Amino acid sequence: MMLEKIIALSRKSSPWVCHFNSGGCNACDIEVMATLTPRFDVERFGIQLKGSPRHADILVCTGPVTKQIRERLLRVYHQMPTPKYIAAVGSCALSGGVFYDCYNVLGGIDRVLPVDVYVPGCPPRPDAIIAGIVKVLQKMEADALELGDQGRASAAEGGNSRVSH
Amino acid sequence: MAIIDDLFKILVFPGFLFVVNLGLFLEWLDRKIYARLQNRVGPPWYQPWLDILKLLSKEDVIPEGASRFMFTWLPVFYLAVTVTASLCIPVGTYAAIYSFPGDLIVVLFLLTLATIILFLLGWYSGSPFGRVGAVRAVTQFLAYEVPLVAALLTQALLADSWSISLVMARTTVGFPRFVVVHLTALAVALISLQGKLLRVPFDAPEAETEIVAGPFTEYTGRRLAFIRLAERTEMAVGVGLVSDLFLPFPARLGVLGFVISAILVTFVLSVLRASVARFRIEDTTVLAWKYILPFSALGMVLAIIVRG
Amino acid sequence: MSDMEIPVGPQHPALKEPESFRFELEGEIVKSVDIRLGYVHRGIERACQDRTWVQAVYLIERICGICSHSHTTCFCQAVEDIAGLEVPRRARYIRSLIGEMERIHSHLLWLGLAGHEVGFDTLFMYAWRDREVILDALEAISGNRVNYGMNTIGGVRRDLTDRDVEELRSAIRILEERVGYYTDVALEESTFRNRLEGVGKITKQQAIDLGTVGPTARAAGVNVDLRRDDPYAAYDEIPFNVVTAEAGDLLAAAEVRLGEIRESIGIMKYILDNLPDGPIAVKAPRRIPPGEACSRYEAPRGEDIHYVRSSGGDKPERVKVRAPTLANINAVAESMKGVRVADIPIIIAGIDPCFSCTDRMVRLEDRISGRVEVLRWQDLSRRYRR
Amino acid sequence: MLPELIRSLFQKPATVRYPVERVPAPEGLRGKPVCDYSMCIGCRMCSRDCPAAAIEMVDTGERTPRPVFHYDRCAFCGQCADTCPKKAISLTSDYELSAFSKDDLVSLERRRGESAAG
Ligand code: SF4
Ligand code: SF4
Ligand code: SF4
Ligand code: SF4
Ligand code: SF4
Ligand code: SF4
Ligand code: SF4
Ligand code: SF4
Repeated sequence: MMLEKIIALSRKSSPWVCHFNSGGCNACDIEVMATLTPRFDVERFGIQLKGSPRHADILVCTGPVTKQIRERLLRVYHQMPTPKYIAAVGSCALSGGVFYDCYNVLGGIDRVLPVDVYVPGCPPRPDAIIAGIVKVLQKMEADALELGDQGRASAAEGGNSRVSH
Repeated sequence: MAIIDDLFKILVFPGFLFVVNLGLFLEWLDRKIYARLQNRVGPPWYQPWLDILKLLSKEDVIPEGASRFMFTWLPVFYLAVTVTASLCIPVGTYAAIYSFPGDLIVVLFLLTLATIILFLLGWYSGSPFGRVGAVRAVTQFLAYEVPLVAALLTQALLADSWSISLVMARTTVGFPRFVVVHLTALAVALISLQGKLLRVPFDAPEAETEIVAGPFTEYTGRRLAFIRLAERTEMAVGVGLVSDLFLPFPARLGVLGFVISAILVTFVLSVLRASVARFRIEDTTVLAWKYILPFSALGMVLAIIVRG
Repeated sequence: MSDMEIPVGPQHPALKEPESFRFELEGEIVKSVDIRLGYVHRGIERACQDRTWVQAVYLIERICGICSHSHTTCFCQAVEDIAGLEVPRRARYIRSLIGEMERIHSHLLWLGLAGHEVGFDTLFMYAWRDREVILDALEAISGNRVNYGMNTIGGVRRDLTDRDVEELRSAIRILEERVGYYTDVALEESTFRNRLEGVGKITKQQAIDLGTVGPTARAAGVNVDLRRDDPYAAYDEIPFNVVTAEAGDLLAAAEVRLGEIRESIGIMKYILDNLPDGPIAVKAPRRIPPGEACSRYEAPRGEDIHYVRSSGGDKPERVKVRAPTLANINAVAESMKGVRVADIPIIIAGIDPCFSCTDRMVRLEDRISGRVEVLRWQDLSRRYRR
Repeated sequence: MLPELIRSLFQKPATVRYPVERVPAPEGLRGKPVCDYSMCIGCRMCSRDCPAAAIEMVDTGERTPRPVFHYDRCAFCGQCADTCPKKAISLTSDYELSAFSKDDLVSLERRRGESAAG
């Protein structure tokens, strides 16, 4: 249990992020970049943006999945070492957003990969992105402690998640 | 009892645990100063340790196209070499574990070996970025290694010895007399150390925007943790070496003086990192051979003159 | 060292967007480039035909989040042209104001990214910190930091309140001081200059031949600026200078962009001082009468062209977008030959690309034989140049 | 560059303390759209103008259907609020909408409506 606690602590305190634009409009991407800058400075939480998916713990996806990018998205995901998490940022990444019916768009990230946290917005404010990442961290911690679904929900309590009816 | 004592020295202080932790502490210091220089908050103090712990608990991936043997063992060798080098560095007045007349040469040799391992790390990782990074690492190595050696040699000449502890003791004594020579050599040493540690402006071998993470691009989990530890140890060794050889505090204030000097040196390196853009690899070479090398040669000539 | 190929993209730290460049290297020198676009092609032009005129504005806005206002203004102007709507003067001023704010944010973004590409992260941090000032102002006015949604057919959606004007004035004061200072500092930093000078150079003739637009063209001495040459919105009433440089390299491009930030601040001040009263929009009909129009706009990266055709329904019949990065990408391919690996990111970044508007493919259909060909970008540029 | 760096070193960082302290969102932020059902007449205008097809008209047991927002689709453009003839829709300043599941991203009323309908 001690060891698990340490692992959980280290995982949630040192999330390295890899950013993937699967076909978005740039706005989400610049807001993701903006979380690194002095105003929001996510290095406070140990978050670092890594260029190589091999170093990443969280894949931050922005934009709808276009037909052409699908392959690459999968490849990047498979390059990441486990445990790995995905945060979908922006309405496009959630469901296709305004591009929902475009002929070249498959839809949200969850059409291709399992998404852990959804961050709506077009684009979400950097604060909202941070709030989303914090949620991923809660999930990471719960998973490392192997709390199961029940515990995960309670670990997630205190965030802004609504308990479903 | 003697064995336990030796083991303690090697494993705890001033050996393995001490240098590794010093290295991680310096990493935090560096990141924090860097962040503050950029008007941000920066990471909390425990960040480097948790980074390592997290990496240890992650999956290890061996990519296709990488050599399994090399991929597994090189990170370990890398760490082993840098830790061995650290055993020769005296912590202030606290003598090094291995101290002998030519230990400065041995440390330099081990640090060179570390660079060669870095090259192999990249070359056998089966990624084009790794290869470009590896080649760059060696190119750059040719650029800064000579000035670094020259700078240290200047100190050795001044002190008339190749033993780190002797140079340390004598530098302090002779400090006021050779101040010009001394400062020249210090400047050269700091700049080439920055190159040795692959930091901006000399970070072309692992330039993120060009070649992702250079030699380390493909490494994950435990192997990456080893590599990071080795890098931090290398930093501790480099910073420690410069503190011991050039600054007056280690010899006067002992362990405390050593840590103070290490912090000072790190501070200078961080400011340097924050205030410039990266050099192209070609520029690094030109800069080194055109300006830094003559400068360090000048220092050496001066040293011979003052001594003579 | 033997030849090798390095892929840059679609996922690569230098690119914030998925584009794929394949570089064949000889040592550190680039022998050839293969650009592969299309990863973010979403089919917006086609989708516009399924949207009502009202909805299309929001879709057009999301061609790209960085110059969203440029695209919507350009589109709305075209539609207003077809429908014969007279946009109120106040609305035109507000459009120009937001346009200039967008230009400042976009140029600061570029400066930061340029710093980032050459390993000068401090510049990135400072530029983006100061960019927050303009984003805050935009958020206060429009309700969103990016994708402001200010435009609607016939005018703008939100009015400037007195408080907005006050806030803007203080934002301008901060910006003037900080931006002036940092940009000078950045240009004086010799390691940074060293990375820009002589890199990605194109001559004036090349700039014209390759059809470059915006700061890329102006940096090479081509004196074009639609705001002066073909005024839209309120630019016919606003005094400002067109900034040009001669050298054609990235340093010149940086100087041009920084100069433009200063001009934009001047324009903003003029607008705030001379903001006319009146309504902010005229009511647009749900059905736009048949007709077609082409509208041009000087986006932060250069000339943006929208062609719109209506058949009298509540949906556009055809929308065609030629965004600035598409015009500039030939210049990238040109200046990429024979460069060193280290310069790749900054050259790509040099035209301030963002490919979300550029991605497209061309489908040629031979009317007689019925043969269909899909051309990728490099095929196209090969043909085009010959 | 150097003087500026040193100045920053001693300056207070520009970082906000989010999420410990929330930064107040500016007035007029286009956050989560909500509908006041007591004002809505169920005319479907909002649904028709939504560029992202994020509004679904759901039978809630009243005479006319009521709009339900899918926040995973919504582009937060505010067109629905502009369109609504009864000004029943407003955009709140709530922007921290992240959720573990997409089911949480449908306006609550819908789920109530569903359970009411059976
Ligand atoms: S969610 Fe909005 S801002 Fe983000 S990529 Fe999609 S359209 Fe752009
Ligand atoms: S190229 Fe861009 S603007 Fe054109 S249809 Fe594709 S995504 Fe839309
Ligand atoms: S020609 Fe091709 S790109 Fe153009 S509308 Fe038809 S399918 Fe789409
Ligand atoms: S179709 Fe192609 S070549 Fe013709 S104007 Fe458009 S972008 Fe230019
Ligand atoms: S050039 Fe295109 S991608 Fe770039 S900011 Fe403008 S519209 Fe967006
Ligand atoms: S007032 Fe509205 S709901 Fe009534 S008939 Fe007219 S459009 Fe329909
Ligand atoms: S804000 Fe825009 S996207 Fe969201 S529901 Fe309203 S009209 Fe649709
Ligand atoms: S437009 Fe307004 S009144 Fe009509 S359905 Fe929507 S919310 Fe109700």
